[in-house]
Amino acid sequence: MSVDVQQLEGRKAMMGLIRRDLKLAFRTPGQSLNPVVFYLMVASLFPLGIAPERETLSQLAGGIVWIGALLAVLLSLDSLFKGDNDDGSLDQLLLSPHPLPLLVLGKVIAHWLTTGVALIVMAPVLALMLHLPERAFPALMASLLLGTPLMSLAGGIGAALTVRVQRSGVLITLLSLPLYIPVLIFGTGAVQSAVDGMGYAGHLLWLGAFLVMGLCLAPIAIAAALRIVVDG
Amino acid sequence: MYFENFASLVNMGGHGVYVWPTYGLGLLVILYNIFSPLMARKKIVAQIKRQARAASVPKAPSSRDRTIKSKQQVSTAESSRTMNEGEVE
Amino acid sequence: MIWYADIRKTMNWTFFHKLGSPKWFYEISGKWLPWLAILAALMMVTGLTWGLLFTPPDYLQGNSYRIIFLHVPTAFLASAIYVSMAIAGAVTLIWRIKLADMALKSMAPIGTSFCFLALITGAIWGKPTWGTWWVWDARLTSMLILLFLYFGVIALRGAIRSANTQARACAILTLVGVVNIPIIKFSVQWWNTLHQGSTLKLTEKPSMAPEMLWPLLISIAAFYLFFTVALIIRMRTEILDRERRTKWVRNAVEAGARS
Amino acid sequence: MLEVVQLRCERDDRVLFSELSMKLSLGELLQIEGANGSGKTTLLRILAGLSGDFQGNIFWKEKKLSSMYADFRLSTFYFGHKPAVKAELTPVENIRWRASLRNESPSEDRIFSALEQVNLAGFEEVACGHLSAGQHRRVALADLSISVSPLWILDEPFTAIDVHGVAWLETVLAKHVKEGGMVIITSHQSLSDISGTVRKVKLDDFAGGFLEDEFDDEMDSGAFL
Repeated sequence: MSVDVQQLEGRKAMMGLIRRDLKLAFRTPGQSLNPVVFYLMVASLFPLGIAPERETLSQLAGGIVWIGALLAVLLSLDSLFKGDNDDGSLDQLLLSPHPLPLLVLGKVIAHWLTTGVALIVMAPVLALMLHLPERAFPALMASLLLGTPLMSLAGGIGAALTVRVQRSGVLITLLSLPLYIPVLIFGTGAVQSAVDGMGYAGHLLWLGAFLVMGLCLAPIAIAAALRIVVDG
Repeated sequence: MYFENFASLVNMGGHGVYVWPTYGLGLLVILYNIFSPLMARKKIVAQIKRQARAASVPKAPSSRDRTIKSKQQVSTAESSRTMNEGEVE
Repeated sequence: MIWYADIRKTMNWTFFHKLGSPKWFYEISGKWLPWLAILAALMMVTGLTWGLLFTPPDYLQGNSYRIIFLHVPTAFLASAIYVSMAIAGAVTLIWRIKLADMALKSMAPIGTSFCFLALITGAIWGKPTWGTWWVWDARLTSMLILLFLYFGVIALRGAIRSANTQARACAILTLVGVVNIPIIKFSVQWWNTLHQGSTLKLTEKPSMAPEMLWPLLISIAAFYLFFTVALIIRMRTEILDRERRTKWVRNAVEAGARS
Repeated sequence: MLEVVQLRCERDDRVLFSELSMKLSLGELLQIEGANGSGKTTLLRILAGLSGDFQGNIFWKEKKLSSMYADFRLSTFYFGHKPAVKAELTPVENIRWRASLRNESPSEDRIFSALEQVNLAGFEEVACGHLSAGQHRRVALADLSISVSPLWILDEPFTAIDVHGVAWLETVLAKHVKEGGMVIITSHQSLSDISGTVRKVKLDDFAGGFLEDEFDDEMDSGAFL
């Protein structure tokens, strides 16, 4: 590697990529609000489907809010790399001298900022609608704060593998769900133990551990997947 | 043999209705794993034979379409001399 | 000493090349297949009939425990096959050996069938002991998630057309999956103990009396052997399919037709 | 600088080209000609390092390309079929994010002057979604003209460009080559040979037959993907 690496400002490029994607998201509000609207709809289906009574709902609230967030993130994964692939920007991404995992991490952070944060802001509203006990709100917010970036990271692998597949919506779900299950277990576990008045620090620590692991491993897997799929 | 007669073997103290279907399903899975590749093999062998027959019928070699064999006969040294600089139009 | 290095280098290379070449595998497996098949069949018959007919019923579960001779081997195989798929995937990615990808492609359907069988046998076994067809037991739930992982690999294999990309994409997915399996097993275990405090762990091997343990060990070995036989059959078909343009396949097919 | 030795590429049972060897050094323009589907785009993607599905070797600065990727990509500009321009962003923003990916940060007025040269004056702040496909390509060409990468790999840059644009692009290429740059270009129309350093490679000379010809017996089709 004869190029002197100091000259390469990878971080600046990553920040530039994040700014670009955020600009893209704000320029198409209709599209980037989809996950939030979907989240609201899914959460309001459960009272209709199960029972509007306060007791049953408050028991289910933590699970519904979490599963709704999970499905909303799954829904938005399709557009993570597809947009770039369709207009040729993916080739430019792969041809950049900057390390691809770093750029891919930028893409995932941008995806989280546009979908994950919106879901986190939406979650308390839904929790209120579903009569989640007040004492569980901090646990809900903390667990979502750790969980949603993890879901963007894990889902990114599925999105990268299927970037050149036509109707890949269901396939991404199939590839990402097994990776989401531990996150869901510890996320809802935290909310549930908060509802029962017990401590939930352990759950959050586990989620934090998974997040750190995801931050280290997922970008490498996503970059490798992109190089392989685009090469085809 | 633990069971005295055939009837008690089938009944298995009331649990036969669970055990035997399970083993039936197990047999199905085993047969699937043996015969699905064999059937696929039969289909592929038929295709290969058809291709072999089609290839053996001498088709007119199209001009642009030089077969690999003729290229290998050309010695590498001789072929690389003509190619390394590319023709300058 | 230079000529020595050359010989050693070429020797390594040809060995490595030969070891990985589909033609070599096809011939060797052709010789071994019949013997392995007979041995597998024998062991399976002895193991299962011994377990089904000759062992006394369990004092607690009565005769329904006889399903263990089918459930435990397939449960072991289901995760063992996925791990070996991950190894084949790693070999495909690192050394790009075609044979490794053929193994990966052939193992997927076999693994799925055994995982499915393990799930169904576990569920049926739960009925007499707990009265319900499906119980969210830790192992059954992780087996269910493993089934999703298998479906993911097969679906991705079908979704990508070019053989080269397909191979390495599935390799990546399998590796990601295998890293995930312990995490899933741990979190499902943790989730299960939290909610249910499992009464009788369904597939926990009770300290088995020797006359139950021996048929179980034999049937486990029999199923592993059967897996190898099924894998060899599938890989030979896969080799014929992928190497159909080569002359040795043509000759093999003609020879097959004549004999 | 860039050398290709015995390159062979198979796609879907068809040998696109085989035993292709060529060299490209500073101050040269290489035009690759061939019928549609003869593998021009595939060859360019292989040279750009986007595709690894080939046999043979590629050297950059006398070292294997696979060990020099960062240096190679720092000095390469790739112009593909699709112009890689985001519809929601304005031309200026598009050029800025493309340049930042190439570790370049051109100044504001340099971008504006480049856009003016491709007569996109007045469209600088208009979202590209409102511009035509031809104008999208011209945004990418404006980015090309201000790029500092010595090696340009251009795949059919002249399509959907009007006569005025073609003339302008040829002057840009000539200037780049005169200043010691390198260009690999595929195009149907023959380039007016201004600087006299245009070399042509006819891909049909290296075309291979269909793959159904059997390989000879010993060497089965190899153990590797």
